[in-house]
Amino acid sequence: MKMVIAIVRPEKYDEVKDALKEKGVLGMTFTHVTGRGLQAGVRFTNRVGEFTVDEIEKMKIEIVVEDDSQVPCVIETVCRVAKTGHHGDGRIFVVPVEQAVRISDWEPEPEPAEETGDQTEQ
Amino acid sequence: MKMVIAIVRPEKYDEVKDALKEKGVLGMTFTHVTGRGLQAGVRFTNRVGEFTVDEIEKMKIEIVVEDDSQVPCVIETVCRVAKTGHHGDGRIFVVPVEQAVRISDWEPEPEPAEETGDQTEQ
Amino acid sequence: MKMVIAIVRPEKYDEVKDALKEKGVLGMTFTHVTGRGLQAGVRFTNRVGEFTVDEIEKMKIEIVVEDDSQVPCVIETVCRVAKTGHHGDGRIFVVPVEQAVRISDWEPEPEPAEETGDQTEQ
Amino acid sequence: MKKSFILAAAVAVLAVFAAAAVLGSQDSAAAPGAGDTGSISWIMVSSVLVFAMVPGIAMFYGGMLRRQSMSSIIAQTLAAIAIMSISWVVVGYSLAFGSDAAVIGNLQHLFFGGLTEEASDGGISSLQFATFQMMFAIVTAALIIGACAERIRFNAMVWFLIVWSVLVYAPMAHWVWGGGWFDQYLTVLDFAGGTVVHICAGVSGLALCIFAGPRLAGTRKARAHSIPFAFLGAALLWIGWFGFNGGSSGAADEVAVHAFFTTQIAGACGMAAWAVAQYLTVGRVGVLGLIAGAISGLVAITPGAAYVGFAESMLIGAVGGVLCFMAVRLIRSKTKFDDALDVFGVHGIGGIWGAISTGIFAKSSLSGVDGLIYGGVDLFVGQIVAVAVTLVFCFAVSYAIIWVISKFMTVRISDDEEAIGQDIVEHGEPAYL
Amino acid sequence: MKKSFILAAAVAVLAVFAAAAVLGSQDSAAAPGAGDTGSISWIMVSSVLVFAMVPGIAMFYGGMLRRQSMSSIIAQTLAAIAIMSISWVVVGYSLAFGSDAAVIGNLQHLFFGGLTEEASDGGISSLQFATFQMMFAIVTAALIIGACAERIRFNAMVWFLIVWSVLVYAPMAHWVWGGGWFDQYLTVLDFAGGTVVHICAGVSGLALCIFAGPRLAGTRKARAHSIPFAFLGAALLWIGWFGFNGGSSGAADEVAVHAFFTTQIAGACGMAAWAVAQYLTVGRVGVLGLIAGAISGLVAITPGAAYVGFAESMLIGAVGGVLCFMAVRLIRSKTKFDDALDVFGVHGIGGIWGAISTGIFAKSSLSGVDGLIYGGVDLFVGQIVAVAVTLVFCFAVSYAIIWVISKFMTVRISDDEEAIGQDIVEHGEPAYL
Amino acid sequence: MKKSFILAAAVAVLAVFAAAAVLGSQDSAAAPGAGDTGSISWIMVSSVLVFAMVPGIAMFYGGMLRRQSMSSIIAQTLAAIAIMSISWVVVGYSLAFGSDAAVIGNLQHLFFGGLTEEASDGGISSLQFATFQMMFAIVTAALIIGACAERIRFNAMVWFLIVWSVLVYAPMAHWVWGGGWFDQYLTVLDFAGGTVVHICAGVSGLALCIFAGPRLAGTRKARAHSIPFAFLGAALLWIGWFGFNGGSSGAADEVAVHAFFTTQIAGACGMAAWAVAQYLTVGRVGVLGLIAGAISGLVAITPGAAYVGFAESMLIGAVGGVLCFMAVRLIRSKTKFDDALDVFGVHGIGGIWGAISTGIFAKSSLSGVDGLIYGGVDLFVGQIVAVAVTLVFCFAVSYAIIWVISKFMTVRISDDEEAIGQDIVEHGEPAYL
Ligand SMILES: Nc1ncnc2c1ncn2[C@@H]1O[C@H](COP(=O)(O)OP(=O)(O)O)[C@@H](O)[C@H]1O
Ligand SMILES: Nc1ncnc2c1ncn2[C@@H]1O[C@H](COP(=O)(O)OP(=O)(O)O)[C@@H](O)[C@H]1O
Ligand SMILES: Nc1ncnc2c1ncn2[C@@H]1O[C@H](COP(=O)(O)OP(=O)(O)O)[C@@H](O)[C@H]1O
Repeated sequence: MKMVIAIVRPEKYDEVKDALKEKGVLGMTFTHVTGRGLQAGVRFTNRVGEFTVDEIEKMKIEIVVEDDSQVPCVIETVCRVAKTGHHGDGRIFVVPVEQAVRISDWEPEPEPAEETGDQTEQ
Repeated sequence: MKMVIAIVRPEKYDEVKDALKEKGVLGMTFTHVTGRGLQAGVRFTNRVGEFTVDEIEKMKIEIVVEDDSQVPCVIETVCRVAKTGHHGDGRIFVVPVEQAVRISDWEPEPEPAEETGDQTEQ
Repeated sequence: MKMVIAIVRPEKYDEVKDALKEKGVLGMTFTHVTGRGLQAGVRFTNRVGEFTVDEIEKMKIEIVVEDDSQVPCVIETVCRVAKTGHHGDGRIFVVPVEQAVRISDWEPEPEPAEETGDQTEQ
Repeated sequence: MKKSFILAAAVAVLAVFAAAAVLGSQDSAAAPGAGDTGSISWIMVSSVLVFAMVPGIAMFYGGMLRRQSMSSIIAQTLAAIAIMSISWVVVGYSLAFGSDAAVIGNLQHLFFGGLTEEASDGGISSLQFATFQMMFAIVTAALIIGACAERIRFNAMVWFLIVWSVLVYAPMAHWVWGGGWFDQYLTVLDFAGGTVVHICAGVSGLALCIFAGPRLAGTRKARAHSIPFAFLGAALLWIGWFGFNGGSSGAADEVAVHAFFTTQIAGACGMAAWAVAQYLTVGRVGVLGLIAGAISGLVAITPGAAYVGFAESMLIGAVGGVLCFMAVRLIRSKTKFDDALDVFGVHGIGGIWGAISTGIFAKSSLSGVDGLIYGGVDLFVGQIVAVAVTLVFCFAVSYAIIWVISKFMTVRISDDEEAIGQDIVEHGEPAYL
Repeated sequence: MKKSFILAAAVAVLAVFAAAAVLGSQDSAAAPGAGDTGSISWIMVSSVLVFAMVPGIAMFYGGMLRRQSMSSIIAQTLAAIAIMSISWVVVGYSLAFGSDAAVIGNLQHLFFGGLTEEASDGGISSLQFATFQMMFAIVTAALIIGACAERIRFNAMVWFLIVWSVLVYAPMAHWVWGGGWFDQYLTVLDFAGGTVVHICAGVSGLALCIFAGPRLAGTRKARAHSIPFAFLGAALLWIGWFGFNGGSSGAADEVAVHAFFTTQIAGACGMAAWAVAQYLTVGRVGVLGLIAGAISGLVAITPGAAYVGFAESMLIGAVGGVLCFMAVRLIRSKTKFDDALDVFGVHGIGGIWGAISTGIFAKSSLSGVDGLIYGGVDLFVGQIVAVAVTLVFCFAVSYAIIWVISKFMTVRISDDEEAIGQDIVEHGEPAYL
Repeated sequence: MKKSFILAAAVAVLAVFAAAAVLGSQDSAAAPGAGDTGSISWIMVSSVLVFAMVPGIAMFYGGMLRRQSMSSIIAQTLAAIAIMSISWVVVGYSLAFGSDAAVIGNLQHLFFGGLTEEASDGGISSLQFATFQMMFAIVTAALIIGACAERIRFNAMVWFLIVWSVLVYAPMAHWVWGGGWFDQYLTVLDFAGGTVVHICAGVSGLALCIFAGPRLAGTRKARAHSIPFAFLGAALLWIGWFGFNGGSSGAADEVAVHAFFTTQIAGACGMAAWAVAQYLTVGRVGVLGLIAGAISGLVAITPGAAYVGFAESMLIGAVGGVLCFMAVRLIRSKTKFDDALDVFGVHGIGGIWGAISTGIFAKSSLSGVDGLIYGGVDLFVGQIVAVAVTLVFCFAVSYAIIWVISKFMTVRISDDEEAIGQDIVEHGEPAYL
C-alpha cells in the first residue's frame, strides 16, 4: 500500500481531481500548502513597487492506493494533467503505508476492548 | 516508530483529542484538510438553489508513536470516538518513521559541527 | 530517499527557510498546522479573563532529500535555528520515500499510454 | 408540521396585502408642509445610523463566535430586519403608539394608515417618527440573538421574533414612550431606550438561553474566530449610537447635541474603566475587552443621555464599564447560563445601571425632574419599578413564547448538529471557503 | 499598443488641466446665500450615503466570488470611482444637464464651470446637485462590474468605463432627468434611477458578459469565498439606499421621508418574499438568498419610492423579490450567459419591474400622475417605452464600445490566467495572506 | 514599575472625578435656543463621519500588516479613542480653545465647564464645536499608530498618547484654530487640519518610528495580510473625509458644499495620478496603490478644501498623488526609517504639499486671502513657516516624550516578541482562529 503525495499548482487541482475520478480513484485528501522549489519566486505588487516571494501557493494531494500496481497509473494521470512544462509544476512523492483503516467500517472488539492498555501486544 | 495519520470529521476532533489525552497520547499535529471519499458530497445553498460539493472539510491528525505496540491502541481510540457509522467518517493510515528528534532536546555537536557539509557520511 | 518532516515554531520558520537555502536545500513544502506537545498550552485573553489553549500554531516543513546522507545535515540545520530550549520547539521526523517525480520533467509515454488501465502491471 | 407553518406564513402574507389594500387608502397625502428641515434631516440620518447598528450587531456577535456560526448569526439578524420591519408597519406601531391606554395602544394605524406625513411646528411628521422607531424595534430584536447563539433553529427564531414583536416589544414601547402606564403612574425617564431596548433585549435573550440550555463544552470554550469583524461590528454599533441617542430628542437641537456628546464620552469612559478593571484583574487588555467596555458605557448612558451633566455622564459610563465587567465575570463563573455573547451581562446589567443612574443623576434643568442627588426620590423609585417590571415582564413572556413554540417545532438543534455548526446544518452555507 | 494607450492617457490628463485652467475662471464665487440648511445638510448626507454604496458593491460582489478575484473586483471598483468622478466633472454633467435638448446636453459646464454655489429658494445649489449626481454615476458604473467579473482585463475595463461614461451614462441621465426626450415626449417617472441606474447597469453588464463569454466551469461553480463580506457589502448598499432614494427629492422634506420609509419596507418585503420563495423551492434559506432578496426589493422600489403608497410599496418590494428569484433561476438554468453576480437578474429585472410597477401604482397625490390602477394609461405606457428604450440603447452601445475596444487590446484574460485568478495575474496582489 | 503606573492611573481617575464634581456645576443649562437646525444636524453628522474614520484607520492599517498584528493595531486605535476623548474633555479643549493667548489656552473649560449649549446666530454651540473637534483629536492620534506599528508596547503607547495629547496636540490646535500665534503673527489658512492633523500625525509618527528603530527584516517585508480590510478601512476614511472637510466650515452652507465637492474630486484625482505613476513605473496597479493614491489626494486637499477652485482642487489632488508616490518610494529605498505604513510619506508629505498648495492657489473670493498665483505672497510665506514650525515642533516634542517614557518602561517589544507578534505577546488575542 502506498501514499502518493502530489504537490501541484492550485489552478490545476480541479482538473487533477476530475482526471483521477475518471480513473476510478476517488479517495484523496487535499491540503493548502506553500512551497519553494528551484523556481525563482513570484513577483507581487505593493503600493509603490514590486517584491518577490519565493514561497508559492500549491495544493497537496494525498492519495493512498491499496493496490501498489496502481501507483504508476496515478502518477501518470496527475502528471499528464498538472504539467505545463514550466518551473513550479510540482512534485510527486511515494511513501509506503503499512496499514489502513476505514473508520466507518471499524468494529469495536467485544467487551475486553475496554482494557486497551493491555491488549496492545497482539 | 510509526506515524498514525487519522483523517476525521472536524466536529469529532475535539473528542478525539481528549480521548487520546486520556490514553496518555499527548503529542500530535493537526491540519485542516479537505477530502473526497466514496461519500457523495455535501449539498450547499446558493442564492437560488443548491449545489453539491464533493470535497468535504476534514481534520488530519498526525500522531507519531515511538512504541510500535501502541499503534493499535491509538487506532482503536480514534475509531471509537470518531465513528458515526455513516459515510465520511474518515480513514487512518500508518506510515513508518525512521527517526525522530525533539528540537528542544537537541544539542549542537562541539565546534567541528560548523563544517556540516563534510560530516554527513556517518 | 527520505522526507524530513520538521514541525517548528511559526516565528522561526523564516530563519529555517533561509538557513536551509544557505545549505543548498531549496525544495520544500510548508503547511500551517497546529499541534499539541508536552507543552502546557498558551494562555489567551477573552473579554473578562483568560483561558488556556493546548493547541498551538506551528509550521510544518516537509523536505524530501534525495541523498540519504544529507539527512543529518538538514536535521542539524533546522535544529540549530529553530531551537530556543523551551517547551514547544517542535519535532523532526524522518519518513522513507520510495519514489519522486518532478512533474515538469515528466514525459508522457508514447501513444499506448492511453489504455492506462492495462499497463499498470509493469 | 413544517408544511403547515409555511402555509400559515403564506396565508398571513396574503391576508396582509388584502388588509393593506383596504387600509392603503388611509395614507394621508404628502402635501408640502413647513416643518423644520434641519430636524427632518437629522432624524433621517439618525434612522440610518440606528439601522447601521443591525449589521454591526451581526458582525460583532458573529466575529466572537466560531467560524461555523457566522452565516447563521447573519441570517438570523437579516430575518430580524425583515420581521420587525413588517411587523412594526403592520401592527406594532399602532399597538405601541395608537392611543394613551394604560396597557396597550389600538389598531387605528395598521399598515401605517392615518399617519401624518406633514411635519409641523418645527417637529417631525408621525411617519418619520414611526420610521425612526422601527429601527429601534429591529435593533432590539437583533440584540437578543446573541444570547442564545449557536443553538436555536432558524425557523424557531423566526416564529419567536414574529410573536415577540407583538407580545413583548410593542407593549414595552407603549408603556415607556407611547403614553402607557409607566407614563401615567410612575415618574420614569428613558431617553433613548434603556428599558425598552437594552434591558428588554438582555432579559429576552436570557429567557431564550435558559430555555435552550447551554451549548456543548467544545463550542462554548471556542475562541472568537475573527477579532476584526467583532471590532468592525462594535465600531458600527458605536457609530450608530450617535443616531440612537442623538436622534431620540426628535430634533436637531441642544438636547440632541447634549446626548451626542454624553454618548461619546460615556463610551470612552466605559472602555477606559473596563480596560483598567481587566488590567488589574487579568494583567492584560485585549480588543474584546475594550469593545465590551465601550458598549457597556454606551448602554449605561442610553436612558439618561440628555438628562445628566457632563461629569455625571463620564461617571455613569465608567461605572457601567466596571459593573458590566464584574457582572460578566460573575455570570460566567457562578451561573450555568450560557449567555453566549454576554447580552444579559452587558445590555441587561448596563441597562439596569443606566436606568438607575438616571434616577440618581438626572438634573431638572435638563430633564424636568430631579434625580436622587438633587433630592428627587420619585424618579429614583420610578426607575427602579420600571426596571423591575421590565425584567419580569420580558422574561416571563419571552419564556412563555418560546415554550409554546417548542410545542410546535424543534427549537434547539441537536448536539451533533451543533458540533457541525448551524451554517452548514441549517443554511448549507459555510461562511468562508 | 500598451505604450500608446499610456501616452493617450497622459495627453488626456494634460489636456484636461489645460482646459481646466481656462475654464477654472468660470467658477462662480461662493457668496454666503440664504438656502435651506436642512436640505443642504440632507443632500450632503445623501451624497455620502450613495458614495458608501460603492465600497458596498465591491465587498458584496467580491465576497460572492472566489478569493482569487477579490483584489481584482476592488481595484475595478476603485477605478470606477476615479473614472466616473473625473469624467462627470470634466464633461458628463454638462452633457447630462447642460441644456434641454432632446438628445444630449451641451458643453457649457465643462469642469463644473458656471455652476451656482449659492443655494436659493430653499433648494440646493447646482454644485451640490451635480455632486449628488456624481455619486449616482459612480454607483452605476460599479454595478456593471459584477456581471462580467473574473474575466475582463483591468485595462479594458478602464477604457470601457471612460467611454461608457460619456456615450451611455450621460445620455441616459439627460433623457430621464436632464430634460431630454423622455421628459419631452413621454410621461415617465423615475424617482431615483430605476432606468438610469439599475436597468442601465444590468443591461450594460449583460452586454459585457455576453461579449466576454462565460468563465471556466471551475470558476463558475465556485462557492462564495466570504459570506461576511458579501453581507457587509449588502448592508452598506442598504444603508446607502436611504440616501439614494431619500436624497432624490433634493430636499429634506415630506417626499424624502416618504421615500425613506418605502425604501426600508420594500427592502424588508423583498427579503421576506425571496426567503419564502427560496424556502418553498429549495427547502432552506441562506444569507446569500436573504441579501439578494433585500436588494431586489430595494431595486424595485427605486423608481417609485416617492410616488406610491405604503401598502403598494410593500407589494412592489415583495413581488420584486419573487420575480428576481425566478429570473435568476431561469437565467442560470436556461441561458448560457454567465452573469457572474446576477446583475441583470437582480438589477435589470428588478429595475424593469420597478419602472412598470411605478406605472401601475403611482398616485397622483404623490406623483402628479396617476398609475394604471387609478386609471392612468399614459404613465404606464410611458414607463414601458422608457424601459424598452433603455434596454436597447444601453445594450447596443455598451456592446459596441467593448467591441471597439477589443480591436485595440485584449479584453478577456486567457483561460490559464483565469484559473490562477486576476488578483495575481493582473495586480500581483493576492487578497489574503 | 508597572504597579506604580497603575496606581498613578487610578489616582488620576479619582482626581478627575473629584475635580469634575466641583466643575460639573459649571455646565450651562440647555435651554431651548434658536440655532440653525440644518447646521446643527450637519455638524453632528460630520462628527459621526470623522469618528467613523477611526475604525477606518484601524482596518486600513491592520489590513496592510501581518495577521499577527491585527488585534494589536485595533487595540491601540481603541485606546486612542478612549484617551483622546477623555483628555480632550478634561483639559485638551480648554488648552486649545480657552483663550487667545499666543502660546496656549487656559484652564477655564476643564471638563467642558462653561461651554454654551445654546446655538445662536445660525451657528453651532460651543459644546457642539468642542465635540466636533474631539473627533479630530482622536483621528490624529490614531494616524500616528501606523508609523511605528508592530514595535511599540501597548502600555508605552498609552502613556505616550496621554502626554502627547496635552503637549503636542493641544498647542498645535491652539496655534492654528484657537487664536494662537499662527493666527496672530502669520497669514495662515488651514481649513480642515492639514497642519494640525496630517503633518502633525505624520511627523509624530516619524519620531516614534525613528526612536523605536526598524522592525525585523522578516516582519518588514511581509505582505499585506488582508486587502479587503485595507480597502474597507480606506473606504471608511474617504467617507469620513466628507465630514472632516465638509464639516469644517461649521455650518451647512456653500462653503461646506464647496469643500465636499473638492474633497471628492481631489481624492479621485489623487487615485488616478498615483495609478498612472505606478503603472508607468511598475507596470501594474493594485488595490494598495489605488487607495494610497486616494488618501494622498484627500490629504492634499484638506487644508485648502474650501479655499481653492474646482480645477485647482483637481490639480492639487493629482500632484498630491504623484508627490506622495515618489516620496514613499524614496523613503523606502533611500532611508533606513521603517515608517511601517508610510504615515509620513502619505500624511506628512501630502499635508505639506496641501499646505503649500493652499498658499499657491487660494482665491480671495473663497478664502479672503490671495494665493501666490493671484499675487499674494503673505499667505504663501505664512503657509511655509507654519509647515516648518509644525514639523520641528511636533517632531521634537514627540521624540522627547517617548524618550522620557523610555526611562520609565520598556518602549519597544523584543525581537523574539516581535517575531511571535504583538497580538499574542501583548494581548493574548490572535485576530483570527
Ligand atoms: N525536495 C522537496 N521536498 C518537498 N517539497 C518539494 C521539494 N521540491 C519541491 N517541492 C514542492 O514542489 C513545489 C514545486 O516544485 P517544482 O515544480 O520542482 O518547482 P521548481 O520547478 O521551481 O523546482 C514546491 O513549491 C514545493 O512545494
Ligand atoms: N485513498 C485515500 N487516500 C487519502 N485520503 C483518503 C482516501 N480515502 C479517503 N480519504 C480521506 O478520508 C476522508 C473520508 O473517507 P471515508 O470515510 O472513507 O469517506 P467515505 O465514507 O465517503 O468513503 C476523505 O474525505 C478523505 O479526506
Ligand atoms: N508524537 C507526535 N506526533 C506528531 N506531532 C508531534 C508529536 N509530538 C509533538 N508533535 C508536534 O510538535 C510540536 C511541539 O512539540 P514539542 O516541542 O515536543 O512540544 P513540547 O516541548 O511541548 O513537548 C507539537 O505542537 C506538535 O505539533
